[in-house]
Amino acid sequence: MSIDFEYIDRLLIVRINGDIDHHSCEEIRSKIDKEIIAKNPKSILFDMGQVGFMDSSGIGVLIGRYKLIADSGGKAGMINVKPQIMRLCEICGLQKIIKIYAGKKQAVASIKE
Amino acid sequence: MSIDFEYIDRLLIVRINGDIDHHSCEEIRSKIDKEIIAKNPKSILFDMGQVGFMDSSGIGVLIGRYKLIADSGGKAGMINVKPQIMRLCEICGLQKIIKIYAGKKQAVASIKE
Amino acid sequence: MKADNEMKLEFLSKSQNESFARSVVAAFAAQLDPTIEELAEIKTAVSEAVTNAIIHGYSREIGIVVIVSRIISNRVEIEVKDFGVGISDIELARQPLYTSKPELERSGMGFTVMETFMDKVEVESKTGEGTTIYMTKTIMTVR
Amino acid sequence: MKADNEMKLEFLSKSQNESFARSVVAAFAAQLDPTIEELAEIKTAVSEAVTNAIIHGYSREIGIVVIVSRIISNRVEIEVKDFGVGISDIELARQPLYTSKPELERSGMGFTVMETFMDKVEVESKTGEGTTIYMTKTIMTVR
Ligand SMILES: Nc1ncnc2c1ncn2[C@@H]1O[C@H](COP(=O)(O)OP(=O)(O)O)[C@@H](O)[C@H]1O
Ligand SMILES: Nc1ncnc2c1ncn2[C@@H]1O[C@H](COP(=O)(O)OP(=O)(O)O)[C@@H](O)[C@H]1O
Repeated sequence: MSIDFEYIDRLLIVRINGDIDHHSCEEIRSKIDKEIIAKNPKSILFDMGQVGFMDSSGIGVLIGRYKLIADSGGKAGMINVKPQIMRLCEICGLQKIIKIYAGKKQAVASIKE
Repeated sequence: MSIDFEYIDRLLIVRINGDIDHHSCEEIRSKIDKEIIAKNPKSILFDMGQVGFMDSSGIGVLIGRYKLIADSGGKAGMINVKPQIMRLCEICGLQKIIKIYAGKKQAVASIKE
Repeated sequence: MKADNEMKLEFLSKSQNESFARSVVAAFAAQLDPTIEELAEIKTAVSEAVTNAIIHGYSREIGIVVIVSRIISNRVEIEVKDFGVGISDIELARQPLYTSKPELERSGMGFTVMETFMDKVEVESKTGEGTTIYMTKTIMTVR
Repeated sequence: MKADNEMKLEFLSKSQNESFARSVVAAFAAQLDPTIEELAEIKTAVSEAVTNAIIHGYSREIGIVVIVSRIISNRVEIEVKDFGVGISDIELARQPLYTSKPELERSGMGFTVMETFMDKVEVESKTGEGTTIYMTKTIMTVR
């Protein structure tokens, strides 16, 4: 598991590479939180294109990061979500909190507006 | 596991697709033997390009087919052997019986000569 | 009914074994030739049950997690068992969003995910003795 | 010495479980981050031992094959056990090219392959009680 960060102005794009389960969660959480504390982004976009597996532990982590960002008035979104993970998000009602966008352009436009 | 047969004159080229272990051996053996009985090829060339795994059960099957062909004066060869399977063949001394060729052209030329 | 195939896996309740456990069950279930989607559903359900055994069943101590899986015609049965603290109120535990460990950022959706992805989920548990999750899923072979 | 990680797998001696068994051990050993070559060697050795349990240990009947695997620092230990007919002459059995079932087109190279691909191979067997193959391999993490 590895994480890449990219910025478009104050929008933090987080690309997670690898499975998101309870085992990898702690590392994912601490890496993203360190980045948020250091760079103070306004909003956050999760690029899930390199995530092949996720279970409800991942839902917990994503919601946790969303809360951090939302507390200071930011928005959160997801892109490149694979069908299997899409279903998990639906079951858990995640898309009501973290919107799933069709692509990066749409996501950036909508989150930054 | 599936097997494709191709002929260059009386040289039978056998492409095995899938793992060769004790489980798949029986099917591999019976399919090749049926083909040999039906078409009576002179020589045989195993294309191992689609074989990702082989253990010593596979060695037994290859030697068994070799014997069938050699009994009536034919030759046997192998091509597209992956490094891992190459090592197995070395350990078992298989290349002394079934020559491993660098490519199809060389194999066909040498076996048909 | 007699199983066509059966396996039993035991492993330590370490979080690195979560991905190991779900890939073992997926490799076993693969003989039913499931779709990628069905296989992902099985993996996810197993991951939920195994994670629960590790973090809720055993918390900080290391115990043994047992998975038994059976193939009976086109159905796969999966049992995930721990010998940990057990669940005192199973009905409450199964409620969507209920979690006893919100401080760990648990979503409380593990049981709901298992129930959605599998055909049947049964929970047997006794406080202080442990928990067994019993799940089945029929693989739709007609593609 | 205490294992860093440990697992036990039990399955029926059906030939379709050969590929299952070797992929389970490979998935477990993967935590040592072996090279593709090392992983293929482990898979092949496990396949040899499991195949022997199935065809020699149990022949036509269906029994249980047990695999225990442990990770101790950068070494993987693998035990493959059956409760079948056992081996009366272990020294003879380990000879290259020796096979008791030439009619099945066995090559007699199973033990030689295990010995070449693993660092250590020990055989424990008692006629009528079964056989245990104990193998270890150290993973060279320095790439
Ligand atoms: N194996 C188990 N041992 C003890 N308690 C468990 C076990 N599995 C589940 N539980 C209890 O059931 C609750 C709900 O589980 P679940 O729906 O998976 O949500 P989460 O894991 O996110 O808390 C857990 O918070 C825990 O209190
Ligand atoms: N688990 C086992 N139970 C009983 N006999 C065994 C077992 N494993 C190996 N043997 C004996 O040892 C012989 C040599 O084994 P091996 O080198 O793997 O060659 P092969 O499997 O090709 O016969 C076998 O033919 C068999 O007689």
